[in-house]
Amino acid sequence: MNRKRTLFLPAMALIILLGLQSGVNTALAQPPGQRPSLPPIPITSDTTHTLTRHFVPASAAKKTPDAKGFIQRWLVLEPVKKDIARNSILTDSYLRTTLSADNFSSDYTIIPKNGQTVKVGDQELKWYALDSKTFNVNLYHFTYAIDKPRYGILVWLVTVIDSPEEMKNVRLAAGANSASMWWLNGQEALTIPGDRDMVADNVTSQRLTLKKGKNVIRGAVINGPGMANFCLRFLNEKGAPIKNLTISYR
Amino acid sequence: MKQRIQIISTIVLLLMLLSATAIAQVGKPFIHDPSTLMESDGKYFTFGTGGGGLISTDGWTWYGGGVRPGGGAAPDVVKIGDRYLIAYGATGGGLGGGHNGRILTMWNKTLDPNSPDFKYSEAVVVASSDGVEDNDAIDPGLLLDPTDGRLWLSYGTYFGFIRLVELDPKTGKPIEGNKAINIAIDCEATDLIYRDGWYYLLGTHGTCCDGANSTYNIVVGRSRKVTGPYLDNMGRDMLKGGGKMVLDATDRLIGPGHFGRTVLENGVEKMSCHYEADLDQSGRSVLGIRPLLWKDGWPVAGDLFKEGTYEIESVRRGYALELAVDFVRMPGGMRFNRNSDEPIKPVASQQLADVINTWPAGNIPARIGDYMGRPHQKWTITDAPNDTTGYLGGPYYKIVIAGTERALAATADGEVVTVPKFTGASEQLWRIDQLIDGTYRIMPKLVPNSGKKLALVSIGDSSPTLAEFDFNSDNSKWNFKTH
Amino acid sequence: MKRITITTLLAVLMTQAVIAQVGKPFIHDPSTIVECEGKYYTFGTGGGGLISEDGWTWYGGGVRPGGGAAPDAIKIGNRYLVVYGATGGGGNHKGAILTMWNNTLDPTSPNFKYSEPVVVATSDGYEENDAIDPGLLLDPTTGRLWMSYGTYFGFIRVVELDPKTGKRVAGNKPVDVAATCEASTLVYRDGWYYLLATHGSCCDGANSTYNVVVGRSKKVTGPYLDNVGRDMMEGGGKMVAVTRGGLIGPGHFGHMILEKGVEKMSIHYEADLEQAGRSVLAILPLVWKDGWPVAGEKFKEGTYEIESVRRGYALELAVDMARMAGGMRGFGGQASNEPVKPVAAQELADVSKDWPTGNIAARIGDYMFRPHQKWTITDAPNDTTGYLGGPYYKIVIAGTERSLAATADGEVVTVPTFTGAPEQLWRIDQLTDGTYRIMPKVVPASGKKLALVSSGDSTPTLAEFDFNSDNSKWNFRMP
Amino acid sequence: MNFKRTTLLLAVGFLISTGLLLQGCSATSKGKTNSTSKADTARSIAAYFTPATAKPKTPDAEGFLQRWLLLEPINKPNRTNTVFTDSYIRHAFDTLYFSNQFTILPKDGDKAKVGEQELTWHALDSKNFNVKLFRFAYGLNKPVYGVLFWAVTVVNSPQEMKDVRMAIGSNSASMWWLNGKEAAILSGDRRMVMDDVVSTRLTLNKGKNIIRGAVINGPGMSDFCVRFLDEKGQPVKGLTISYE
Repeated sequence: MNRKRTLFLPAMALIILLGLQSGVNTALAQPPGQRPSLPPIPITSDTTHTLTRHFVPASAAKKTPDAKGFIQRWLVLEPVKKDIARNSILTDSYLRTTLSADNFSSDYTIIPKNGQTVKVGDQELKWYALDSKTFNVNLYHFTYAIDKPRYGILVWLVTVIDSPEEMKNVRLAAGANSASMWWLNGQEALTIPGDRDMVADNVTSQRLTLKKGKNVIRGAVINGPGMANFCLRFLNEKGAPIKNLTISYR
Repeated sequence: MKQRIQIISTIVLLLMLLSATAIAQVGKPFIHDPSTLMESDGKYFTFGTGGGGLISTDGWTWYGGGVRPGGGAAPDVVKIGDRYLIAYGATGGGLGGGHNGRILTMWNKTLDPNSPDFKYSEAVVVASSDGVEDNDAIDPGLLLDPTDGRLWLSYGTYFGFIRLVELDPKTGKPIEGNKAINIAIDCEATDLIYRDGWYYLLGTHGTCCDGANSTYNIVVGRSRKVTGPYLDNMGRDMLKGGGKMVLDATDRLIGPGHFGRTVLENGVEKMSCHYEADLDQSGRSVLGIRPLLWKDGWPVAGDLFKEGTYEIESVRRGYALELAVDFVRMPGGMRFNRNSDEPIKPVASQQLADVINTWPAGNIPARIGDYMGRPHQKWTITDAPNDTTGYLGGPYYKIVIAGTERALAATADGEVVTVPKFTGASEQLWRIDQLIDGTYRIMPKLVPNSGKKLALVSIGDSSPTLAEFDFNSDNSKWNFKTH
Repeated sequence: MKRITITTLLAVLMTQAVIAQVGKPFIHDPSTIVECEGKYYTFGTGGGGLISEDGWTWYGGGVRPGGGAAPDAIKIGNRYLVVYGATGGGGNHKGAILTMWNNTLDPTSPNFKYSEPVVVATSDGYEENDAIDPGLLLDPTTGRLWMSYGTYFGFIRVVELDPKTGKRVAGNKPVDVAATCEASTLVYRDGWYYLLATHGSCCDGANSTYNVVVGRSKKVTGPYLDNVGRDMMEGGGKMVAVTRGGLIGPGHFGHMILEKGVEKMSIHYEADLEQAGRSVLAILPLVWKDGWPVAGEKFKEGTYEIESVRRGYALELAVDMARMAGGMRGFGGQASNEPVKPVAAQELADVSKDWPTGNIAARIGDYMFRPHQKWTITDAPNDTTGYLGGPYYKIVIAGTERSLAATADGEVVTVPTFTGAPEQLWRIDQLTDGTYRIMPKVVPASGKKLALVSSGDSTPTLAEFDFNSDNSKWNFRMP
Repeated sequence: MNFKRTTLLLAVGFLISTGLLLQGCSATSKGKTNSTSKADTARSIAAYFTPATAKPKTPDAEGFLQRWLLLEPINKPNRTNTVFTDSYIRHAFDTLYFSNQFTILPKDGDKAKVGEQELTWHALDSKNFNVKLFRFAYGLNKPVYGVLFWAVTVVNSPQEMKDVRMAIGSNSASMWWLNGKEAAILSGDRRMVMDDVVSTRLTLNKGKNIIRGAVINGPGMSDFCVRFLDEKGQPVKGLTISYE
């Protein structure tokens, strides 16, 4: 089991904990007693806030999708703070309302610059151009690395796909934890509502056309408690990954 | 858990209601001993005992009109090259009082009597029984062996042995010097099929021609060699009466017999038979077409699709086809911390009325989501009203969200949506075929502005679309669940 | 259980007969069910656990110290190894998994004493793992002991333990085998390792989306791929169990092999709407289809024909076959313009008056969908006993009280009235191939455990169950 | 398809033929049936049976009993086999057709008087696993349809054998007794299928055990096969069969 619980909800956490203990004690016939103390748990990880552990700052070097077609180069905006107690509130309507309100630009083809700051509400947020070391982009690692809130976040994303030719009937395939929305060249392509796990090809778009040359992908991942990450690739008509693309952040 | 008995009768009643729609074929599908279904000139044909036969333009509505000279009984047909070889018994199996029988074959370039090419060749005798020997030469079944192109004929009745002879696929005549081999007893209306390294001998056991009291049932044995021995699931030789059940009486369709196999494409197979009595059609003998399934290497009759309310499960991931609407929470949340002495009482499940007002009025996309047993995941599937068309073995279906007229529909860009109201348009009509592994294929009758034959496919775990059917991918498969 | 009025909707009707377990089966994250000294045990989150005498009625009373969450248990030799996460998941993802031994799981036994727990895995709150939700596998091919653990917070990991000590094998390094799941466990079968895990959201009552998925690998260390070839490291997983009507949010799979061909799986449902929407223990048959585990069907009360898998004939009363009106309506004699109309099927009242009044033998006959072949199967009234996962059933000819019963000479008959005697109570288990085993609770004057078996195509008897023979298997067919 | 229709039933046959004709097709062009008889029409049972000898006979490899005393068929006109309900055959076999019907252990060539018929017992070994009563009657120039056969054999068991089962197939209905007690009943219009009906658990005495059977058939083929199965469903070994 794993109750996705956030740190900034102490009241709720307390209720859950109390509930757990009282429920356990009465329902499961465990005699009341002290909650056992945890054994010592050694810290073996590098706990410093370091971006380069999971990411490489994006360079001008040519970047292609990985062997399975996943897009690993992204412009990632520092998280917009959101008070979200549970991911199950992330319905389609919630996504639409929130993402149009907490947006840095309603021009979905805009390409921000690495290091640029933008305003979302009264928050001043900075863009990072990053290459993920894994097939997916772990936003939890990202927010930890830049020492920003890890839970209750909305993260905006942009990347630029260079296609050698026009490609019809391709599909954008994404998985995200938790909810997300995706746009291709300004057009809404995908909505992934709910308390989701990041699963490759969890949701696919309708048939789309990649233009010859630059295509702008915009994304937004929103997460309350728990892990936040996403993976994204393009599939051809047969469901196979498209790999003859190049990815840039400009 | 004891007080449920009083409602059992209601359950039974409902189940009967649900099953009352399992009909055989429509039109005037009256026939006995139908030959294996054949497609010719874009139509389906089957011939029966006594001459004549049925024709269908879509495979669902059948009328008389087939022409087969020679009379007698229980023909079979196989297509060899661009010609059709028809075999039939000149006698009727005891009809003439004895067991003196003859089997003849003849060719035709088409089965359509309206075609200028329609002309049967002179029939030639390929097997006979003298009335005394342990065999009655009627009920032929033909197999063109796909592994080596040889042509085999099985024939005979419960009167002695089922026999196997080899014919020349070029002439339809017996191979010179070929001797008949005994391969079974106790059956009649046999047919041979080949699949995946095995030869299967399908035969009909039981009593025919007694209306609703007929005990006809179709059994099978299999062998690595076409000449046998054909053993059943118990290892029993069909020469000693063995046979594993393929199809027997189901509800109001009684006495299936005279198996024929039709392979439509990889993973989609049908079987034809007659039922001695269809209680919904005056208890007359009718043509039956069912899905043919393969289970552990054995053929088993599939189920006719039953109208009802279902959850539609994607085999890819196991999620449910649903409306893309906001998830509406049920009251309450975690009920972890309950006092164990609290009285236990049922909680109402979510009802359509609780959520329908939150749904948009226009088209709503379809998607695939976690099974939640919720109203936006329940689909009522019924034979489409005011539509008489169909496909091999079934009518087109209307698929709507239960309790509404919101209908699943194909779009011109090859996707699926739900439209607020079922209009009967072709893109709202759905073909449902049970596949050989027991799962289902769901296809729109028409993809607007497209000549393509596309099926409902899971392109992502959560995303349905229309794409080419591929039996080798779980993306193309669906299940209907009543949980 | 409660009563439901006839006016209830169809959907409810179809599902209401399916309940999880009875008694007070309230638990979350149940450990794999383990038998000990004739009783069944499962432990849950927060300590404690459930005990059952028969596998059907469950009450609290299990004792597991250490609190925390989501234990698992396994019998190794004559001892039980219990493993649990000291933390509860969430919060800071700092976790520790501990194992401890006991000679018995029965807290009333003088031998009941847990050994000092030892830490076998931890997560430091920073790494991509949360060390809770352990699952144990004693590999039957090698005798090695494996533990999977972790949650959606990072990876599911596999480590090796020493089956003699329950401690981590020295120097063993965790292997990442999956992402985006929790409550994992490993199963071995027929050359494949299966990683069962739970996706979705827990702990949200009827709104929980918990579901059990599986991937498989030829090696215990993976890669575990699903039915579309997707690695569980990428979130892959083929469905094993989902929400069924009012039983919402299955999670925390456990596997039990009772004997060859008879397997069960344990889970909890996040909410059983029949039981106040609480989290309950459930036991389902486990079916293997094309090499994949699938949750079987909990037997549903109803009226069925009982089909012998041997030949495909139907279990029936040995009474005279009563003809329906009319005979051949075949291919001759009728003008094809005769109006087509339905014909009534044979009803019980048409034939039951001709049946003998005393015991009537059971036999197996051609399927005819006639009243002497229709059996109504219900949870036996006034009987609270059961077996692992189900209650005993009463099997009567539909519309009558004529009841199927075992006899002292190991045969089956029907008796005119159901009395509730144990030889009239039947255990029904779905087998791993999807067919069913049917067994009387008791064979009178016999200690033998016999099942309903086809001794001939047309003859039923009671004999030892043999999964390798179609004689021992039955199907329930609905009209 | 195959109508089981006897020549006793010309009227029905006519109706059926007419029916086919009415449907607009010449169904049975009987006159055209000119295939020549390949089988030996000089009737004999030699192709199917040999006279039983005093030499001990064991069951065949699968345990089938191939040595029987068979009584020539008793006329029992039946136009269809669907009348063979349990009640019908119980009554049909309760009827006394000849003296000592349920106790007699006849000798080869013994006669039995049944109404007007004088019938002979034949001690025979079947060349097949089953006993083809149709061929027995046909070969002896006796009626083949609408008939009732009696069969008796003696099984010698080297020791008492408990929990054995008698496994029978017959066409059509039949009833069987072991040492005077009813062992099995096969009702309805049946095909002969090995192990179709299996008795409850029986005991074979050490030494002689008398098996008696009666098979009734209207139209169509008539035959039976019998063997003993052990508790595991395997054929019982070690038996010998005699007819005295």
